[in-house]
Amino acid sequence: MGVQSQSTNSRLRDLAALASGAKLSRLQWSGIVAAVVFGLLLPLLVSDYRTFQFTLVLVYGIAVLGLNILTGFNGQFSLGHSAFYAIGAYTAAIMMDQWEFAYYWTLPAAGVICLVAGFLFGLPALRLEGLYLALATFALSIATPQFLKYDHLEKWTGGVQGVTIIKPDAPFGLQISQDNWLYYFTFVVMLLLFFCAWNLLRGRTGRALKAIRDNPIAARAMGINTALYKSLTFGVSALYTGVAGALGAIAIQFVAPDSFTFFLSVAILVGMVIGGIGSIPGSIFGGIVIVFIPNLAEKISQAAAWAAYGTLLILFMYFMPLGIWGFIRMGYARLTRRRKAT
Amino acid sequence: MELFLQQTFSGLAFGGVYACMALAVVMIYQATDHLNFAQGEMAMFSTYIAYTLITWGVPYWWTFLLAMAISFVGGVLIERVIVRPVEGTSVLNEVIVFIGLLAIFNSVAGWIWEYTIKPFPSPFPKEPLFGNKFVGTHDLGVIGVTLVVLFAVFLFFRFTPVGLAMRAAAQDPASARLVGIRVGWMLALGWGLAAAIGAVAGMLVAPIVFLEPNMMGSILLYGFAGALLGGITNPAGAVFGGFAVGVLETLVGAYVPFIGSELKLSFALVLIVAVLVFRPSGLFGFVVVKRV
Amino acid sequence: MLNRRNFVVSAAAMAIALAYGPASAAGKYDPGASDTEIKIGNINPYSGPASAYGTIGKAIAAYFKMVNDKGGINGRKINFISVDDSYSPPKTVEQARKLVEQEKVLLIFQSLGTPTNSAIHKYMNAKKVPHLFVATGAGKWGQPKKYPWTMGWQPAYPGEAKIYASYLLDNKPDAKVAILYQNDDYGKDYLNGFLEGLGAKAKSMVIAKEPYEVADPTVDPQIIKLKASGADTFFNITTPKFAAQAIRKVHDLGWQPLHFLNNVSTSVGGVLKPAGLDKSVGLITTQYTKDATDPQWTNDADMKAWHAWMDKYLPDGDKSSSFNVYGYAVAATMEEVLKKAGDNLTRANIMKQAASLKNVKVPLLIPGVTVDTGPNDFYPIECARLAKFDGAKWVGVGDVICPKK
Amino acid sequence: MALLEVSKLEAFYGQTQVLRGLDFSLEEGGITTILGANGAGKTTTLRALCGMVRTRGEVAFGGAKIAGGATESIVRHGIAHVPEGRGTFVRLSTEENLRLGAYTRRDPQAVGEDLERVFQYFPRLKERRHQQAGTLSGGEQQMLAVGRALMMGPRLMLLDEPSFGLAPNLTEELFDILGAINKERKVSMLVVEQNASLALAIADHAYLLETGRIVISGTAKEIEQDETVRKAYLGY
Repeated sequence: MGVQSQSTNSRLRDLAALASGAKLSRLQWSGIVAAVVFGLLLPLLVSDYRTFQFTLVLVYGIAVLGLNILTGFNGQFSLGHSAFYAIGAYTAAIMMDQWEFAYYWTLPAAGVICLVAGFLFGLPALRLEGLYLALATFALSIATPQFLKYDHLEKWTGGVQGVTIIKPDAPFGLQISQDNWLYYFTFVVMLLLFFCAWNLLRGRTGRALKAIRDNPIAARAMGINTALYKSLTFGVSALYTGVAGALGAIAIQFVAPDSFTFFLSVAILVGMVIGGIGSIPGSIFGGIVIVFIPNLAEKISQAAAWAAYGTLLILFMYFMPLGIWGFIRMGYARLTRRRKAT
Repeated sequence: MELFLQQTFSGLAFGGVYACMALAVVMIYQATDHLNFAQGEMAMFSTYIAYTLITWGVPYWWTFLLAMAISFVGGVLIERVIVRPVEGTSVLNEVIVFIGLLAIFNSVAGWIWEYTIKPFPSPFPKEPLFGNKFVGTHDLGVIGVTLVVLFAVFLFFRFTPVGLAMRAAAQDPASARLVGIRVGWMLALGWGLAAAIGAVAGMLVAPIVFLEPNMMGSILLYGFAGALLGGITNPAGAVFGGFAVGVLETLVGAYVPFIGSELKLSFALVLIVAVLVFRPSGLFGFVVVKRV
Repeated sequence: MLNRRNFVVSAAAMAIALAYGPASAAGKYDPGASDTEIKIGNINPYSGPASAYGTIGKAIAAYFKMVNDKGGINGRKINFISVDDSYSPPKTVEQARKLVEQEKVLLIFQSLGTPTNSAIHKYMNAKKVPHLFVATGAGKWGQPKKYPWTMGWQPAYPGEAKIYASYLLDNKPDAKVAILYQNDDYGKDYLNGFLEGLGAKAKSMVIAKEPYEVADPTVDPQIIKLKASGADTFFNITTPKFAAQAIRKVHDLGWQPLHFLNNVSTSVGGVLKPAGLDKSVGLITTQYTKDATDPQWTNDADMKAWHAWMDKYLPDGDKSSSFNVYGYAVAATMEEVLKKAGDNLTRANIMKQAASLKNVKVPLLIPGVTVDTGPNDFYPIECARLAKFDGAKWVGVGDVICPKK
Repeated sequence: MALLEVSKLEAFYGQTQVLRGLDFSLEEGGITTILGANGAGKTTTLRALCGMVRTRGEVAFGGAKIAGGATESIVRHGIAHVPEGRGTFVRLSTEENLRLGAYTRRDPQAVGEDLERVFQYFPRLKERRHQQAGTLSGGEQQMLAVGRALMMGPRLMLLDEPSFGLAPNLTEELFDILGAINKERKVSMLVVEQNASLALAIADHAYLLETGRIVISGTAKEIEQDETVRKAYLGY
């Protein structure tokens, strides 16, 4: 891949470094404040249906961030994140349906279970790299729906029929719709998770992860316990995706094996790459991509919706090789440079 | 015993199909250093082209050659026109383009040829060879053709300058340019050859599973698994891997009671991953020894 | 904020006005219906691994186009809005909400798939929007008490399975049965219905069952295993591709069981021909629609109309696809319900009309099979006829059978 | 007319300019060396000649204008580049590596003869001809790189730090062989070396590069006598 790719990779890396930079500039602060205010006002401006769609954007955004932590920051591939999403979703569904827990308790449970699952999966995965890791994680995402259907687990999972759950009402007698409440709930969880990720990735841990990604041998020489870091990263990545799964289950009110096929893994991967690899804000664009690109494709051609979808993916890669967030950053950099020049 | 033999032969027959696909996978890997997720759908599309030729009355073996030739040209064009702009950006960008291609081929095939299954002729006689009751003649034919293709690939890579140049270009494009290899065309050539081998795989598979747009999906996956199990850098290893996956999957389904047919795919994949944990380059993979 | 609230209030007022207010001269309307138009929503997998079913959506759209060309229903044009869910339940929820809340359709018709419809089951009933003639044969769509807004159409899978079970109990009580089924809700519905139909004898009669996954490339290993069980009867619960594989493999292994094939895969052109007509002799199935590729219907009036319609409205369509027959027949049922609703196009009235179809002869149903519903009967088609394949066509065996509920 | 004529050659990595207008020429049959500190642009000069970096300016080789062409087209004129880091195809065998050198040649007999000649120069490579090239030692890989360049039947060889990472005795051996190749095969050479005294010993012309510009040029003898060069690069 030669010279060109090296320069692209280093550009990517610079962007990642900027995105998770230790200190935020004034511009970045104002950007974040503006984004949060926009996020808070959004449900007031659109219909319940749109609010529901944006809830899904946030949910998938969290899942994409999970994958981004693993792939973008630590350089490990995964085609298996649908599995962690499914574990999170089923944890929520089973807790709510069988044991009548309140929905908010399911999030920490889903997170912890996925953290453990991800960590355990990360251990053998340590020995695998690149393609082989892709195959192993792929096996995970193929196996998941089969296990969810498995006869002996049917008591909890509902087998092929899945589990239906009830959508929560707004608490404290708030006079807002279920959709709005769920949006705000998800929004707060998302802010929390994004803040944690930013905190985690900007400091020592983040540097260690990136060192492992860019040069594992050197990282080891620097005294970084690469095995522990890589497994833990898998765990944390799974945690994020699992919490997203739980939130997704609550928003959709239904889980079934067919909701968590390999195609979900692909969608999360596509969201990550088009949103922006190795960037925290890019993950939200990833969520937008997952929800809206298929709708756009359908608008272009319903008879061959997948052909339109595929074409869109390819065009994105042509015109935004660094993803939407990379595109925005580059555009901004070019603008300021031009301004300085004049 | 009879059941065991029957299962084993059935596994071998399908293993032949996986092996052929694994070979196509290795081919493109040798030439481009990448796995192409769209390869299965490309093979399916080639098979539809062959199907169309047959309905036009072209004799089977002419169809076979024509389909390979068309696929070769198609593969070269796809690389030159569609994949080229993202070459050398990042692996994930290329993966996304492959996913895009997969979706396009799948959708367009369904759009043109509809989704009802289509019978695809086999060039081999219907009667089982020597009156045996374990394995059909087409199944044997699949194994035979796979081995022939393997041998041809081996000869090509080992003994022709172009084959050598392709391997060099995939391994180290910068150095390859320095000896005058036109790396871009090597990639295109690799795509073309992989597409042609994929077409062979598709035409061998279709008589067994019936032709439809989703025909190759799972077969490509098994092909990947076989290639990785046997060693992605070694065509013979990949062919062995393909056969191994076919037999393994069949026997696990038949003889491991707790797993049964329900979890056999998962189990086979887990087993393969377990093997890879202990032999990260696959069973017969080339271990790259590098002095730093 | 204030503006928005005002807007909400006025929108609500408008909705109330539409529902209860003084109706216009022509009729009573709920959202999605007017003097000139009836909006019908539909969800189908046009993309993704299940996109084969997208054919049904296209066929229905073509049928409504024909209806509109003929002047519509009671003077109103059908506005058929069909959307794609890729057979993914979360997407189905999103799309159903889009149809109901954004497009404001009068009803959702023929949304396809069991998991996908399960995902919107509660939503549709909470919103009180008709969820009509869903495209799945699961047993759970006929619960008028619990889900008064949801109704199936085709014979439920368990019911069909019971027909085979009772045939077996009557004709071959000592059968040793092997079953191949798709490992999902559809396969399990058939399987459970069959076991239920056999009752106490199920344990002794069913000696082998093998599942397969939709992602499997072949079912050959399963067939080999089933044959080895020593069974003399085979119940084949598979979708067309796997059905063709199974029929061929059973024959090639020299196994000659009494072979029941589920209705899903009875198409002569789409399944039996690819598998080999000679290998299909003796298959037993149930039928409720005519098969366009079965030569016995060539001169049938319904079939001629269907061919004319295919030629005009779906010229590129596949005439050997049973989905095109299915789509035509189910759309005709919908047309019938809307006709009967007349100018009272409220959602409640639509459900009332859908639940009072008596002995309605929908085109392409085989003679003797009719659409019947009632306030407590949300299973429109329940009867079917056993048929045996003679190497060229399906030959009816006995009368039309209606399984007991 | 000189074999290689370079005028106003500039080279860039991204936005950064590394060469700032080089003018030099190279006589047929000679050995020329480029000296300079780390980062002066020596390696870049070689890469620029082969079109491996973005350039501006003119390069004529044997009368043909080659600047701006693709690497694979430039080398087909008869320029063999032995790159920094040797560029070994690690998964191929030693012999396959060598045969790749002759990839553009269409005369199997001559290629076969050249292969034997390389084995004469480097008998170690013959011993290891079927071994995976990645398993060769650093010195052997350097020999392989030179051998591969020779297999191209070049008129000009560009050598980038041939002594890098080699033991002193090996280095000497290698330079002897390079000298022999220059004499016997009439191959012109452009050598970039850290080890200036070694390079000057074999070269007949030399250029001194500082931050992308040629600051001194002359015959190897003259340069060796030059005060600044001696202080800065020869260390005596």
